[in-house]
Order: sequence, then C-alpha cells, then structure tokens
Amino acid sequence: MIAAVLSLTLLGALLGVVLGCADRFLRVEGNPLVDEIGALMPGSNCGQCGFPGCAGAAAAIVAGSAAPTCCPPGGKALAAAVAGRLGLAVDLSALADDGPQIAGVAEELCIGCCRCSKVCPTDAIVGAAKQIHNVLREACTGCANCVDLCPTEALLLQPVPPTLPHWVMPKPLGA
Amino acid sequence: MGILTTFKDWFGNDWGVHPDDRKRPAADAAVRVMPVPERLWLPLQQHLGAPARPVVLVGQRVKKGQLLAEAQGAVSAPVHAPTSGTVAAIAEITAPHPSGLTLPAIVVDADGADEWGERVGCADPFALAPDEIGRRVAAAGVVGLGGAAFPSSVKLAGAARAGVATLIVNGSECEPYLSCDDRLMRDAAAAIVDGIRIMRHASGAARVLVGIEDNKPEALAAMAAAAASCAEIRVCRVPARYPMGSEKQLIQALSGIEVPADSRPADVGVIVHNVGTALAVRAAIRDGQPLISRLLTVNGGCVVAPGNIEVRLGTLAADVLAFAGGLHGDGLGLARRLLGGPMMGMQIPHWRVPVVKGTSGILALAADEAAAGDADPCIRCASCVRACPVGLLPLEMSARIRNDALDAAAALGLADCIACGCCAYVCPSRIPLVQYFQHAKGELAARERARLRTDATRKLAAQRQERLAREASEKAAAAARRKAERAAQQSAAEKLVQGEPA
Amino acid sequence: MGELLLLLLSTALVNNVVLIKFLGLCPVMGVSKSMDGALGMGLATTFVITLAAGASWVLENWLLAPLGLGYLRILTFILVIAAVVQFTEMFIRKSSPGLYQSLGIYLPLITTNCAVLGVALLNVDQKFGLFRSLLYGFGSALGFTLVLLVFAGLRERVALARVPAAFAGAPIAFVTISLLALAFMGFSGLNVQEVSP
Amino acid sequence: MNPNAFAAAPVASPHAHGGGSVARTMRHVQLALLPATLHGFWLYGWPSFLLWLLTILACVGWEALALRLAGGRRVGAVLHDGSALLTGWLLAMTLPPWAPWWVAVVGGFIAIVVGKQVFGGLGQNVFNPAMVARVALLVSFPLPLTQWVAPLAQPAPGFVDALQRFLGGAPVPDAMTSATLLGHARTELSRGVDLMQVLAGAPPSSLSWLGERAGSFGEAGALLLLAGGGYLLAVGVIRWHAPFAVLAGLAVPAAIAHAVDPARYLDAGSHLLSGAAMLGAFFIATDYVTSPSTVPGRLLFGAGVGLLTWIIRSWGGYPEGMAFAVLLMNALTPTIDRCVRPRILGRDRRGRPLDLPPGSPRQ
Repeated sequence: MIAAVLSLTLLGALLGVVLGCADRFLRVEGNPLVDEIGALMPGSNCGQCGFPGCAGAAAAIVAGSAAPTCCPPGGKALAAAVAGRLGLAVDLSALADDGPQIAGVAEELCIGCCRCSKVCPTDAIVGAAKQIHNVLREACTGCANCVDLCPTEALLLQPVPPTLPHWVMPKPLGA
Repeated sequence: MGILTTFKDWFGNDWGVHPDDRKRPAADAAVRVMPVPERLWLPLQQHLGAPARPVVLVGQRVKKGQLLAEAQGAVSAPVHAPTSGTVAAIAEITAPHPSGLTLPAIVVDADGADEWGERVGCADPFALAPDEIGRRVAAAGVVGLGGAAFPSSVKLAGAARAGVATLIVNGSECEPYLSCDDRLMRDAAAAIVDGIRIMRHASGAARVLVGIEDNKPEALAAMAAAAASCAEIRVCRVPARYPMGSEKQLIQALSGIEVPADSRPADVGVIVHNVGTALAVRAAIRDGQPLISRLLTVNGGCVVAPGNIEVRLGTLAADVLAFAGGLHGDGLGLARRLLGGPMMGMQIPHWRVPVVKGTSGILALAADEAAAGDADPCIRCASCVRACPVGLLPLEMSARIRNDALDAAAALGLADCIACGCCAYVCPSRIPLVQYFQHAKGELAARERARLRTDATRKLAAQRQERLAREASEKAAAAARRKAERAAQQSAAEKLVQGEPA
Repeated sequence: MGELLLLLLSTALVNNVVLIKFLGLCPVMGVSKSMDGALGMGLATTFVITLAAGASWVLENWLLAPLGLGYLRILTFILVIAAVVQFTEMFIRKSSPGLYQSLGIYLPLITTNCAVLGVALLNVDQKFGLFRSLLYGFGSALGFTLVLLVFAGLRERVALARVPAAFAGAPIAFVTISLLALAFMGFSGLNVQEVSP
Repeated sequence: MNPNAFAAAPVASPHAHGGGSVARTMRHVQLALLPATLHGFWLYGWPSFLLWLLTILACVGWEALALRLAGGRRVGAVLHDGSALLTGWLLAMTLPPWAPWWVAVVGGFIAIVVGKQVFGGLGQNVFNPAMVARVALLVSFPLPLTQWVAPLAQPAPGFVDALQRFLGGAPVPDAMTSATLLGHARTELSRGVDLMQVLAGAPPSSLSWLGERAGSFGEAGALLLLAGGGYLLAVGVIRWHAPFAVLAGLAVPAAIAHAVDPARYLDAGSHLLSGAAMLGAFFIATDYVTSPSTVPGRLLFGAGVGLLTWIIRSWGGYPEGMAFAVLLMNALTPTIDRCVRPRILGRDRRGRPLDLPPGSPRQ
C-alpha cells in the first residue's frame, strides 16, 4: 500500500517537474494565428461581420465562432486565404456570387449633407457641404455604412459592371 | 534517335494529339483578296498590353495607313487606317472574345479611293541600326500574327538587349482548319525569307530555324528553295503534332532547349516569330506600310467556298463570310462560330465582330465537326495526362476546380496550363477541361485583384484612423490652448480687479 | 535482424492496430480529412506510442512487477501517456501552430486514444525485452500512421467525388474504411512465424 | 438562333473532339473478355453460363435501382455506358463456375451498390467494385466460394438440370470437384508435404497452357485473357505499364524463391497462369478509376499488386491473393497519385522552375 502510494506520488512529481520545465521552454505567447489572420483582414473595421472591428473578427474566426466567410468586403479572396491558413474546408459558394458592389451617388438626389463621408471607413466619399458628393470607385469597399445614413436615399450599392480584362469564364454547368 | 524517341514514347513522353487537320481543300485554293467594305471597325486593343489612344477626331478624313490611335505604355501597339475615308465614330463593337462584351473601336467609312498616305520605305534595311528597325516595326503596329498578338517590336528589342543566339520562325500552324501561314509560305516564300533576314538583323540572332510541320510539303519545299541562298537560315521539318506551334514546344522540338517555367524564351537565347509576322515586318521596313490587312482562313463545314482571304483589318466577320460565298443554307446547320482554330479559337456570339490583327481564321463549324454532348463524370482514364504537352494532371485539377478548391488546383500547376485544349479533345467523358481551367485562372486573378484591393483598403483605413487621431489631437490642443488663453485672460483680469482697490 | 523486421511487419500490417484490432478509430475518423494533417497526427501518435511503449516497459519491469503492483498498471500507464501527450502538445504548439490548429481537439485526445494504452498493455503481455517493446510500439504506431495516411488519401479523393447526399461526409468515410479493412484481411494468416525461429 | 444565347453561356475551346467515349472503351474491354468467356462456357457448361448471365443482370439491375433511388436524371444513358455490365462480367470471371444464384445477386449488390454507387457512381469509387465483391464474398461465404468443379465434368448437366442446380444451390458433388493448383499447393504444404511431390502427383493438365483445369470461371482461359489483353493494348484502351508490372511483380519474386527453395515455392509459370493473374494484370489493374494516372505510378501500382499477390499466395491465409492485392493497392492509389506526378515542362520534379542553361543571356 505504501509502496503504491509512494511510487505513484513519485511518478506524478517527476512528470510534473518535466512538464513544468517543458512549459518554461516551449511557452507560446498569445496566439500568433489571431495576429496572422488579422493581418489578412481589410482593416477598415467596417463592422459588417458583426464583430468589433477586424481584430475581433480575426479572433472569432480563429476561435471558430465565426466563419471565414464572414467578411463581405474581403469576399471570396479573403475567405479562401483565411480558410487555407486555418486548414478549414469552406463553402465559398455560400458567398453570394453577385460580385463586388460599390456605392454610387444619384446626383439628382444628393443634397450635400456630408453625413456619408463622415462614416466612410476608407474616406472613399468626397464632397463639400451643399455640394454633390461622389464615390471614388477604387477606394469604396461596398460596406454600405453610408447607404443607411443618406437622408435622400441618394446612395445605393451597385454591382461593378463586367469589363473585358476582368471577365471570368463561367464554371461549366453540370458535369 | 529513332529508337530513343520510341523508347521515350513508351515511357509516356508522347505529348499532344493528332487531330484530323482538315486543312485541305482550303489550303490548296488560291488566295482571294477581299475588296474594302464600306465600313471598318478598328478596336483600340487588338494586341496584348495597354489599349491604343485615339489621335483622330470624329469626322476627320484619313488616308490609308494613317495613324488612328497611338501606342500608350511600354507594351502596346498603334492602330492605322486600313483604307482612306472618314472617321465616322468611336463606338463600342462586340469584341473578338468569348464573353460577347464590347470594346471601343474607331469606325472608318471608306471613300472607295483607297489612297495611301505618306510612306517611308527603305531600300537597304540592313544598313539601318537594329534599334531603328525596332522603332519602325513599332510604328507600323506589327504584332505577332500567330494569334497571341504580342507587339513584335517589344520582342525584337528585348531580344537585341538580351543577346539572343537563335531566331525561331514558326511555320508549324498546328491548328486544324487553318492554312493561312501555309498559303503565305507557298506564295511568298522569298518575301518571308527577306523578312526573316530583317528580323535576324534587328534581333542580332546568329542562326535562324524555320520550323514547318511535315503535313505541309509544298510550304517546306518553297521555303527551303527560298532560303537556299542564306546559309544562316535552316528550314526544319517538324512532325505534325498539335500543339507543335506552341512557343515552348516548338523551341524544344527545334533547338532542344527547355524554357524554364518562369522565364521567357529570350532568357535562354531564343525568340520565336510567326511567318506572317516576318512578312509584316518586311512590309513595314521595305515599303513603310503599317499593318492594315492580313491573310486569314475561312473554313468549316458550313462555308460555301472555304479558302484563304486577304482582308483589311476592321472588316466584320459577316462581310468576310459573305465574300467567301456565305454559309450553306444561310447557316441553318451552323453549330459554332469561331475566330481562330478549333483547338484554341474563341466562340463568338454573332458574326458582327471585326477582324483584328490576331485573327487567323473564321470558322463556321457544322454540328458533326463541333465538340458537343453532355459531359459524363471523369473515369480517370488519364488520356488527358498523356496528351498534356506541359505535363499537368488535368483530371486532378478539374476535379478540384469542380469542388471550388482553386488553390489546390493552382498547387497542381494551373498557371503552367497553356490552354491548348489537348486534354478536352481526348477526354472520352467530354469534360470541358479547358473551361474549368480558364474559369479557375480568371477566378484566381479576380481574387488576386481583390486581395490587392484589400491591401489598399487597409492602407486607406489606416490613413483615416491617423487623420482622425490627428484631428482629435489638434482639436484637443486647440481646446487646451483656448483654455490656457482664457485662464491667462481671467488671471490678468483678476489681477486687474485685485489691483484696482489697491 | 530478419526476425526484427518481421516483428515490425507483423505489428504494422498483419495485426494492424486500426484495421485488425480496431483500436484508435476516433483519431482515424477525425484527423483523416487531409493527408498533411494525417501525417502530423501520425507522427505525433508514433512519438507517443513508441515512448509510451518504452516507458511502460520500464514501469512494468522496474517498478510494478518488483513491487507486485500489477493492479496499478492501467493507472500508471495513463499517467505516463498523459504526460507524454501534454509534452507533445506543447512541442507542436511551439513548433507548428498551423498543425496545432488543424489537429485541434484530437491532439490532447491522443491521451484517450485507445491505441496508445492498448499497445502499451498488449506490449506488456508479450513479455518482450526493452528493445523489442520499443519495436513493437513503433511497429504498431507505424501501422497506425500508415492506415491514417492511406485513409486520408482515400478521403481526399472521396471528398472530390459526387457522393450522394445521403452518404456524404461520415457515412462514406465509414464505408471506405470498412472496405480498407476488408483489403487488410488479405494479410490475415500471413505466416510470419514460420520464417522466424 | 438567338445570338444572345451564346453570350449567356460561353463555351471554352477546344471546339473539336477526338471522338472517344466511355461506352466505346467499355465495348472494347467486353470484346477482349469474350474468348476467355466462351472457353469458360465450354469447360464448365450450362451452370457457368447461368452464373455469368445472372451476375451481369444483377449488376445492371442494382445499378438501375441505385440510380433510380439517387434520383438521377439519365438512368438509361448511364446504364448505356456498359460499366455495370463490365463489372458484372469481371466479377463472374472470378467466381467458381458452379456457384449458386445468390452468390451472383449478393456479389452484384456488393460490387455495384457498396463498391460503386454509394461513392457516386462511375469514376467516383476508390476500390475496384468487382474485387470488392469478390473479397467480400470470399470472406463472408468461404464454402461456396472455394468449391471448384472439375473442367469438362462428366456427366455434363443439361440446361434444365443446370438451372435446378443453380437455383437450388446444391453443393457440387464430391466426384465432380477438383482443386485449383494454388489451393492444392496450399493444402498440401500446410500438411507438410513438399511441393515436388505434390506436383509430381498432379495431373499434367493442371499446368497445361491450354487450360483444362479447375478454378474460377476465368482462370483456365489465362492465355485467352492474355490475348484479350493484347487486343486492348493494340486498340489503345490500356497501356502496357500496369499489366507488365503486375506480371513482373509476380514472376520475379516467384522465380527467385522457386530457385532458392523449389520444395516450398511454386515456379513463376504456375503463378502467372494460375488464379486471377492474367485477369488481374490486364483487366483489373488497368481499371482507369482505381489505378494511378501517371506512368511511373502505374508501374509502381502494378508491381505492388504483383508482389502482394505473390506474398499472400506464398505465406498468407488465402490461396489466391490477387483480389486482396488489388484492393490494397487501390487504397494506396491516391497516395501514389499524390506522390508520383509528371514533371511539368520548364520545372523540375519538385515544381521549381528549371535553371537557365549555361551560356544563356540571362545568366
């Protein structure tokens, strides 16, 4: 009885010491994955994912509480990159395939209230007070923050029209 | 060599396919010259690279050969007026592209006079400096006429810079149905050889290899006779096998050099030009004529009088077909409208598409000639693996693309695919493999663009944060200053108040 | 030498721990979605099984048997295995965060991988010397890794197949591994004893 | 024709096709099996014909049922490709010729439903369906699967007699049974009799190249199967690599072992002409779906099948190991395909771009 107790105690203590040492030498600070995923995100903190900013979304994705597809501005490209990094299988077809959208100003409706340009996370809307505003196509992420704020509904998301160099051959049907 | 080749074939090195070439009788018919149609549509982008920028105004009268749009950027090519007339408009026309999207084109109404503008020829091109030849070729808007339409001057200049040893002239024309290069070599062998010599001079290459497939004996004989007096030009017979005319395959067949995957042929001392390009270079240098017309093959089961036709650039395919005698039964049995060959050519939605510099053929295929039928599941027969001239695994790549695993397909070498179509041609299940690959390439390119955009967005967002922080700190600083001022004023006033009674 | 090789083959193939003894099925089903993950899991498990086989031999012959504490066998073995797994987990987390992420819950679960304890206990029953115990453990682990890898390869292919909705996912994986086990029955009765003395 | 119809669904090149089809491939294979099959009918009489017919009918029937249940649109078209027929035919070739009816039906179910349709049908399975069925039957019903009727057994049953026997499932009368060469060798060896004596006592026809011997339906016609394989090679349906590697993988170790210890190991010729060696080499190991897609992969695959067959035959618990060997190598096929890939033009085997040749301008 005493031998059993002693040997188990000794064994436990020994292993405990070994693991304790290992913990010192093999310690990992923080979660490098979260930072890595965070670096992939757009960083505009637009909030469309429902998390507080891109860092929050990255943490949620790593923790598994959010899908890699949760970032609309990042689109398929981001989802594929994140899923590849985490070794997850992801159904990209779940992302609505209506292509990227950007905001456009209906000039006859814009009253130049400047509400939209204040919330744009990428400063993509230009225009002075009482002047017609305009959206810089290259900078707009289609986050739709501005759409809800526009008092005259002059801002609408529009699909980006296909162009010859950007045209993509459709995937074969069936087969 | 013979035994060695057989041995290699036994070990699976027999890439490519042997499609029924169907080049005759069109190849044997004499070349017809099509008269200038009433209206020509000249797309601003007929070449690889940046589109040209128009330099004419609507309503302006132009002479034949006059510059309509100038090259912009390092890789680009100008566009010239194929005939004299008036610029009617700059409008959108259906592009020679499978998407059916439009692209901007300069519309020229012919005046019927077909009157040349100023031309600066050169009696002795070999006295010109190679740079000068390159400049003149660039100004003439010559691009590769084999199909890729890469600006020829860029290639020549790059070759001279890199110091290439070998100029390979591509007379393989491995696409079925097409015979325009064959016809050129039969009819204008001497002029082609002259053009080759000019290109050799411009590129600084020591030797020239002309590769012609052995299914074109007349062209081989004509070219060999024309080149007999030039020791540095060797006309070589290559086995007829698709895609022998593909750049890297032809280089390997003729010179034995394998071009590394991330390099261009010039990096290993080789450049490749098409025979038609040689002729265009000759016209540009000797006669000062820009590229305003080309020979193309009109063929296919639906065409009444197939053959090779000399056509002005900008002519609508519909007009070319009408000149070629139209279609049997007004196109009743028409299955495919194609520009280019059946293996790599593109389907177009209708015939109102202009002939551009890279258009080597107009095909109207009947139902029994065209690939059709529903695709069956892949049975992993690996015919595609055997046929692939690049050594890819088409069956594995397409299976991954079908399941949207594009990165996995890319890891299998998707980027090395040359879209030659051998895999889909031999597939017993009739799987549209090339379409899978083109889809995946396009989708991956779109993702790459999206990624760049995300990077840009991140920068913009960071700048905005910085700006907001700066504004906030400025505001705080201003508030602090005002507060300090107020405090100072107040204390001064207090002093004043305190001092008053004193 | 030949005999040792046969011992290795016999433990890896003929008496395969997964397909013949049906041990360690949980990680085989869980970590066989990709060959990369399977390789990582296989290596980690190989490490643990081999080490546990050696440690259990030491414990059995130097501690439990001399002191007559055979009844503590399972307890002590689990203790040792848990420690080894904990160490492996720390090591992988440090050296390969991606693998750590993709192995997920299955990494700490090596502790409860019945193949590990099973091999250690079976090993003791064989009354081998230390070297052979290690070899027995290593051979079993090799068999485990082999099956895990092969099965992962099959699943990668099946993942690309047009499996009917009713069979997609786990069901087809079970069908596949059952057919794999069927194939491994070909090794049954493989007469290695005859050659070994 | 509506011009916009094309714009809606663009079709990529190539616009021409070589004309091959799945159904044509299957027809060639069936043609190649025909001589050995007719030979089998002649050797084993009506019962073997009934077995062959029912196995094929069972496979086609199960396939149709599975396709219906899966809600496929093109049941008729898929059946037309002939793959289920071929699976049934191949399975029949590996069964004892006088096996009862339920063997055919159960075998068809295992082959088509378990081995193929649950994976999604043609081209989706990872194991050869016929071999899955063969192994599952052997493991589950060892007795009826190891009852071999003597060739040209007298009295030969008439059609009605054969039908009764087939449906009744009566065992083969002892007087008409015989052992296969491999089975005989195995039994005698396990009794401690050495092979020299065993084979000296065996009738000479057991090794006869003309093949009047006991065995599964397709076993005796080994040379006819070889001829069928030659036909498939000639028409280009299969390539030589896998069959060659199977035969070499079987013959080379057999020859070496026989040279070392003839009393313990059969010679290479017996190995090649017995069991399912020829059928396996030319018709099973060449199955597109379940074998690797590259030439080196196929060599590896074939050599593995041959070697494993020899190992199982020589040391294993079963007298014949071809089916097991095929399944084992089927399992390895995805791994082989992953590891053995063709070299991409302009890249080395690892996928890195080649170095520029010495003396090139960019160096």
